[in-house]
Amino acid sequence: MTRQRFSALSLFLRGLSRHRSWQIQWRKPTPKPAYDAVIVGGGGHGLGAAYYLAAEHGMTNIAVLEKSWIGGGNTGRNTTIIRSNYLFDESAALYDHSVKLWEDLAQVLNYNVMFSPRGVMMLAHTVHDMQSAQRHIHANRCNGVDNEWLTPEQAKEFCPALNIGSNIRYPVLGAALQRRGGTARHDAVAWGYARAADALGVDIIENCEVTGMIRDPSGAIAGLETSRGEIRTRKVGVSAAGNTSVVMRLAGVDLPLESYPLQALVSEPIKPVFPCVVMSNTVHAYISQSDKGELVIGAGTDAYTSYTQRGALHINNHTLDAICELFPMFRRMRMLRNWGGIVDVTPDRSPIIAKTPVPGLYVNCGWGTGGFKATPGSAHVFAWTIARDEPHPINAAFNIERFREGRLIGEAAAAAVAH
Amino acid sequence: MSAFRTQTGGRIDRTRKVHFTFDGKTYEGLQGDTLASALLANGVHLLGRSFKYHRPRGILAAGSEEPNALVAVRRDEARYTPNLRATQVEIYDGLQAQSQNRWPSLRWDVGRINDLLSRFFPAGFYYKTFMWPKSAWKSLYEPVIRRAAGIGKSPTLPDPDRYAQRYAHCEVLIVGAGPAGIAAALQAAKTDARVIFCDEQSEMGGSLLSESAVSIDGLSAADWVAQSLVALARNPRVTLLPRTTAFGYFPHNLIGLNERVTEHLAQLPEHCARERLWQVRAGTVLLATGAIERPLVFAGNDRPGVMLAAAARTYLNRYGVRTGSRAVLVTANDAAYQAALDLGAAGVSIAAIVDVRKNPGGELHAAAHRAGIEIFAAGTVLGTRGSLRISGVQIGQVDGSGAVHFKRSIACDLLLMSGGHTPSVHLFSQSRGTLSWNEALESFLPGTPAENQRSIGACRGVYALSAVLEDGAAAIAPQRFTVTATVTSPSGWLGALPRPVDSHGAKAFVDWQHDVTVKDIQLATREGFHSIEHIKRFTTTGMATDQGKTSNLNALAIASDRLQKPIPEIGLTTFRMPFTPTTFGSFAGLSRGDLFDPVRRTPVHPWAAQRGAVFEDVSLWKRARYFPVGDEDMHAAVNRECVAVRSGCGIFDASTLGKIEIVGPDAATFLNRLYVNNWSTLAVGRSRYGILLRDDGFIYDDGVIARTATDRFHVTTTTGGAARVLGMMEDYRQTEWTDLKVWLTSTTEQWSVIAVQGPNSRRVLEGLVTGVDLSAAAMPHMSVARGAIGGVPVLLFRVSFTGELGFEVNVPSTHGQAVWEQIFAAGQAHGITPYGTEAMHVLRAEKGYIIVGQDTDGTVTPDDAGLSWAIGKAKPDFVGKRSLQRPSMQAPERKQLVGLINVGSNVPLNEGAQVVETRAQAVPMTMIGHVTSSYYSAVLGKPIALALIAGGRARMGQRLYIPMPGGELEVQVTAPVFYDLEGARIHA
Amino acid sequence: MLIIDCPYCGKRPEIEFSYGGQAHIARPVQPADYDDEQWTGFLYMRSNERGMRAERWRHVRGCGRFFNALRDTTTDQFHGSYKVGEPRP
Amino acid sequence: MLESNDWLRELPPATRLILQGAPDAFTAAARAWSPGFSATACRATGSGGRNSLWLGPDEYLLMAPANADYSDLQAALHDVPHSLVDVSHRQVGLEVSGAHCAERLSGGCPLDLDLSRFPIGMCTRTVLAKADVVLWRTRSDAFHLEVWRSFVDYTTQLLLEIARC
Repeated sequence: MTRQRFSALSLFLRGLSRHRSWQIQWRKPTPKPAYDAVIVGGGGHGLGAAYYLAAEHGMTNIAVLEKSWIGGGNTGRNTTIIRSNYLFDESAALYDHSVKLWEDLAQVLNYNVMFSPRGVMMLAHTVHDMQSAQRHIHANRCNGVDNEWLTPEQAKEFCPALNIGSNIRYPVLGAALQRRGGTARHDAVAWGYARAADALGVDIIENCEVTGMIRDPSGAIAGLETSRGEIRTRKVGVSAAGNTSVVMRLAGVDLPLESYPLQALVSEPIKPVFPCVVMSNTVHAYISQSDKGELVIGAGTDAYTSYTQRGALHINNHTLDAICELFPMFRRMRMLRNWGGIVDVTPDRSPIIAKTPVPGLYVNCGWGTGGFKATPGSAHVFAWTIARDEPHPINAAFNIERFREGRLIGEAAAAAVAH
Repeated sequence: MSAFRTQTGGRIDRTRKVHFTFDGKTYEGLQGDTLASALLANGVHLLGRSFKYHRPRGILAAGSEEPNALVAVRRDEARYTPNLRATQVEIYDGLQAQSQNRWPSLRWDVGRINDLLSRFFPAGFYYKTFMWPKSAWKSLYEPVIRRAAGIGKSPTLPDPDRYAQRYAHCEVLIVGAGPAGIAAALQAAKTDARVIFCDEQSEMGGSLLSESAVSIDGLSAADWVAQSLVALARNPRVTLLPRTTAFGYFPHNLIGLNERVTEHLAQLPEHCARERLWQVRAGTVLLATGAIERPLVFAGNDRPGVMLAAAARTYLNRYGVRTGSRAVLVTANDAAYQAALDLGAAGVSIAAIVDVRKNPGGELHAAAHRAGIEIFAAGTVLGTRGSLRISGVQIGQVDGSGAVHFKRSIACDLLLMSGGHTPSVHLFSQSRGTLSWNEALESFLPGTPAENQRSIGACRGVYALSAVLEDGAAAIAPQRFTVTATVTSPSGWLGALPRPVDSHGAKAFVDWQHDVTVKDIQLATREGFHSIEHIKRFTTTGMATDQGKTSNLNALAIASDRLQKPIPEIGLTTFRMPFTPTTFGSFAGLSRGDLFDPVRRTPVHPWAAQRGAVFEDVSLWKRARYFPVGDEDMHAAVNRECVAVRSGCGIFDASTLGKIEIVGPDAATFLNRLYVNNWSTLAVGRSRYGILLRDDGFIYDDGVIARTATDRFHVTTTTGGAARVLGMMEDYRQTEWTDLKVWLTSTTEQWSVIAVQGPNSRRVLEGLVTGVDLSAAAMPHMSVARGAIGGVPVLLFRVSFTGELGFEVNVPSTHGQAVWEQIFAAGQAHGITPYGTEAMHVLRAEKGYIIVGQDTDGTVTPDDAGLSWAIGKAKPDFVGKRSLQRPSMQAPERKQLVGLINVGSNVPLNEGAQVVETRAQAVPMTMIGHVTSSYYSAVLGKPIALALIAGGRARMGQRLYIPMPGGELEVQVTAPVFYDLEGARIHA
Repeated sequence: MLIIDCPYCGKRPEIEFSYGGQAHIARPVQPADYDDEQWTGFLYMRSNERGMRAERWRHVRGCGRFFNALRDTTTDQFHGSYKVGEPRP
Repeated sequence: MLESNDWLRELPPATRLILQGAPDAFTAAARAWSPGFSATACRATGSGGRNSLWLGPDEYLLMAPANADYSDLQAALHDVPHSLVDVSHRQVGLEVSGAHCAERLSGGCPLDLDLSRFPIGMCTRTVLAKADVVLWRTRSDAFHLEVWRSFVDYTTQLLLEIARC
């Protein structure tokens, strides 16, 4: 179908006619009996993969199955931080691929995803933090990823709300800044991919839960059983975030994954006061201000695995004591809303984007707390992997075999706590 | 007394006048007023501007559900709080309130232009534009949008106030002190249960505080409340918490309460916490959270002067304030008639009652008739007039065919509305109880609870006062109440009021604060946003600071109507904590500054501090990093300290190292299974450097382990590793090797550890230590002995992390500083010099000793670190051994620890700098490793570095390159030992 | 903050405990006998149940004991706890 | 380091031992250690200035006046596998007393400290805000806290701050 273009002009013209002629952004199709490929999971990663399958690999007879409403999982529940200043070559390549796609995603999708490269600053509070930051900065520079060291004074200049005084438990000793990092509008990513994929003929099917995987006698994927009937297909890409273990078990595939609650919260909206993203691994918190004016705040996962999409009060307390310590002027600000997501975590805290032991079954999972930033890059290489039945060079290392072989991509381990 | 204050009645204290300012103008209120009631008493209805269109906004409600009347309150320069609801702010003498989101003034706001252009800013417009040119998003569009967004302003100074926290436990927690809550509390107080009873308002009593003519058990509502509260207050097992919001319902009946302790006071008591966060663990939770009156959705329903009927009644009966002079009531139920009758009795002219029902009737309807009030049945509102305050309303009527006709315009300065009630199921939903749609009440009601919890009263759709009281009591034990008749009618109206088919233009608001109109929701459904979560996110309805308390159900109903699907199928957005916005500081509590995390200091700390040491944070510890003399910088101090150790003697506080006493007949077996080394061969009185892996094969920790008896080992760990190593050991001991008779005790803080290092160290100690022969023959490197210093028993290690002759004196902590001072005094003759962690790092790097966490990073095996010599080759197993046998763990291209020396430069390399094989590589370069440690070695007179380099040990002598921003540095690969290559000094 | 039933101390608040992951993954007596696939399974493969899960907790800020508990990961409600070495109820 | 007040004080030095072992070790130890060992979890027993605090099913904290001679205990345990470790200097005793003692501790301790739930003689390791402590109720209005040495500053500052606000 022809798709209306979004632009200032179209907005103006349709405004004159009271916006009565806007099209539906994506159709509500009933599932066809068969598709060339099916993506399970209608988050940003899954919808993006469908879009790239259609746009770059010519696979338009495909569907995305979402058990609830699209973009309602971690896509719609995260703190929208985007950066690529990862240590290892494999990670830097993957995340920087993503950042580059973010940079013109709004134009490509004709949907304003509001990518805002406002800078991501990671604070150092100890000598070890500084060593770790320097290692990242050097590695990033050699990989062509921007990342620079700031003194405490420079950090304060970049983020005036930051307390660089010595009156806090862990004074700020400096910061690593990635200027190309920033934030984006999470819902728009899901909707933008959905609308663009739909325009290319992709069926986006909401309220459709996968209940079984159909295998042919050779063991290869032959189709899916769903709450809306059986769907035949030879290729299934699973992109189900926290529920990946559950979906993959339908095909008898065990993965090295555990699902943890991850909480985030926002303050009441205020006028612009916080120009960038600030993260601190030592005191465990990160913060930015949304375009709407809310301070968007997060921290690490809760301690135990859970699918409840909620976490504990004491985790919030720790997150906010860190925020108040770093930004004491926000102590009187108020929490407006807290929520929880389910993040799937691998042993090395790096994702899996790979073929599986089951022919025709592909998986994109294990993003832990960092999946949003990777959305376009991950979706792009996942689509490649599904279409060509082989990994893109960028995701080749993010396979399942690495755990058996001991070739971990230990981003978390590499930030190990010192002596 | 202002014209709008009644002569009598209400719960304010008419003898105590309170002066406050709003936007700089001084007003007078009464003790007991909220900012909203005080301003209304002064005839002020315009309090703020809406978020998107900057429309003038007044006061819609009287409680925490208020979406419009947001103000900032400034107590002093550092005590500025934005976005407070005027309906919840208690006034005090000197309070300064300011309106928000307007420029240059509340009355003349430039942002109003948005309202005029609103046709071009429908829901979600920003997704469709601002994309060209690409660069303009960051430079132009986004800054403009950001400036327009936000409501209040951030505080600008650190908050000087304190916030406290408290854990509490009770058998019964009751949330909400309206009739249901009080009835339940009275019953609970008769049992031996501990009861916590909280309410978000300044006074307990809930809806009864607004009642004028009701009696309970022969008492007026006010007297019944007062008598009940006195009885409850006298009961020592009952804790009454007014001004306390139950903001969150967490698993296993943990409820978060926020108590506002001082905010209503003119004078702040010294030290007193501003707020207290209670974490209450309750046996049973009784939710008596009431119901919220629902606004009606019609064109122009947002003008100042349009108000919920019950709110107007509260302002009148509780605060003695008439909210207008000439009022029209629009209602979908009988109960709201009482507001018209009460206001009429108080002298407000009631111009008309518009009842949206076809055949209204009943007692109050009759009373209104008797009072001569004109009543329009099957009525609707077509629009309102007025700019900064409502001045009139256009009334319509629905005929038998469903068509809507204009009926009349009526002048008024107050428009009351009531669309029925929405039960407050927020906390119930937070607790993960399932909500069920009740068609008769057109409400979501609590269904199956997920916790030991019960909803009572209006929050579960019980409205008649006697029924509410009995419902509350019955949660504990049944009780009858005699109540004079009150009228309740559960009927209401959901969604938009009837309007002519061709009506467009004027806005009918669903979400007041976010300016979401009926048309926005219709646009969302048109564009395919059919789930309520999608509608919410696309239109932002229900996402403002009131979280949709007044708007959610109307939004649902409009979507339901549009999509022709029943409301339960559209879904209900998830209720999330907090119930109302809750101060960050209260979550942080006392965790600030030195209480943010414990500051752990060693017994020698005071000595080091007095000596001018500069400290660094290592996990929770403060460690002396260096001891500057005079105006030395760190490098000068470290150079001096290093030279002193190599040439004479240094003294170092190693107390923070973790220590674990491993005791039992199977202690050696236990260590054999854990550490890579062989411990069976370690003799009593000797020690060995141990390496601990995790089962994934990577280095986890290291440290010297001494055997002090056949069945007893003294294990040391890294400073940061102490707790996690003990935890790992307990895990294996308790869950895997339960057959072993071995026990573990942390002794980290039992011992102060004083390292005395350098060629003179023996001379320093010889005169001090009794009971030990310190000679090289009697006490060789890696031996351990018990002795005493000045009568204090010590455990003496001959051990060295510097490569020099050295000892570590373990002293019972109480005596740590005294023994340190004795050694320091004795060392004066031998040039003893205190050194810190920085010199320690240099000294060990000169010898190639690794620091776990700096030279390793969780991806390094013993072989990578050049430590395979430590592995007990004959052992069948140890933790991590199996992983080391995987092919990739033995690959020759693994990164291995080597030394690097500069070629043609005398500047130390950057730690973390990357290493490449060839010059002038293009980005992305092929990095083969990185510098892990780098220092200037004063003894060697040149920089040294350790690095992890791919296949490093096969590259000895090879030239490699370090690309730096300013150009390439050239280095040469060496063995990771730079000083005393033969290792002779350590055995001196 | 969950309430966790320590088999030794009774019901205590979550912040006294540390989480130990999936229960009943026994370390092989002779890891050398495991092939790479089996060893990977021991090290990394986890059931990650959506529903009832047997998991390990340690009452680290209490009696110090490890024990196992059954918890429904869709509700976070516990359904009993038991000592190390005891079979899953 | 502790400002003077009537409800929080540092207790005098003491002898502290951690005894761990199988049940037979405690049977043997009881012969030389008069308070014996509570079979009930989270309970202390005391006699003659000596106390045994249950810390875990095979772990007790033994306390006696400073510099106590415990060679008789060592002798009694000689033939039984066990671990006896002197931790006298590892930790410091604090006493929180007075009418508000439980309430003040509840500013950082998540346990139910009501006398009916945490009676006299109950003892347990627990949490006080960000520190670990052993909490032992010695009277209806007094708690004995055992705190690792380097956490004493934090614990006392925290309690004083709780009392202040």
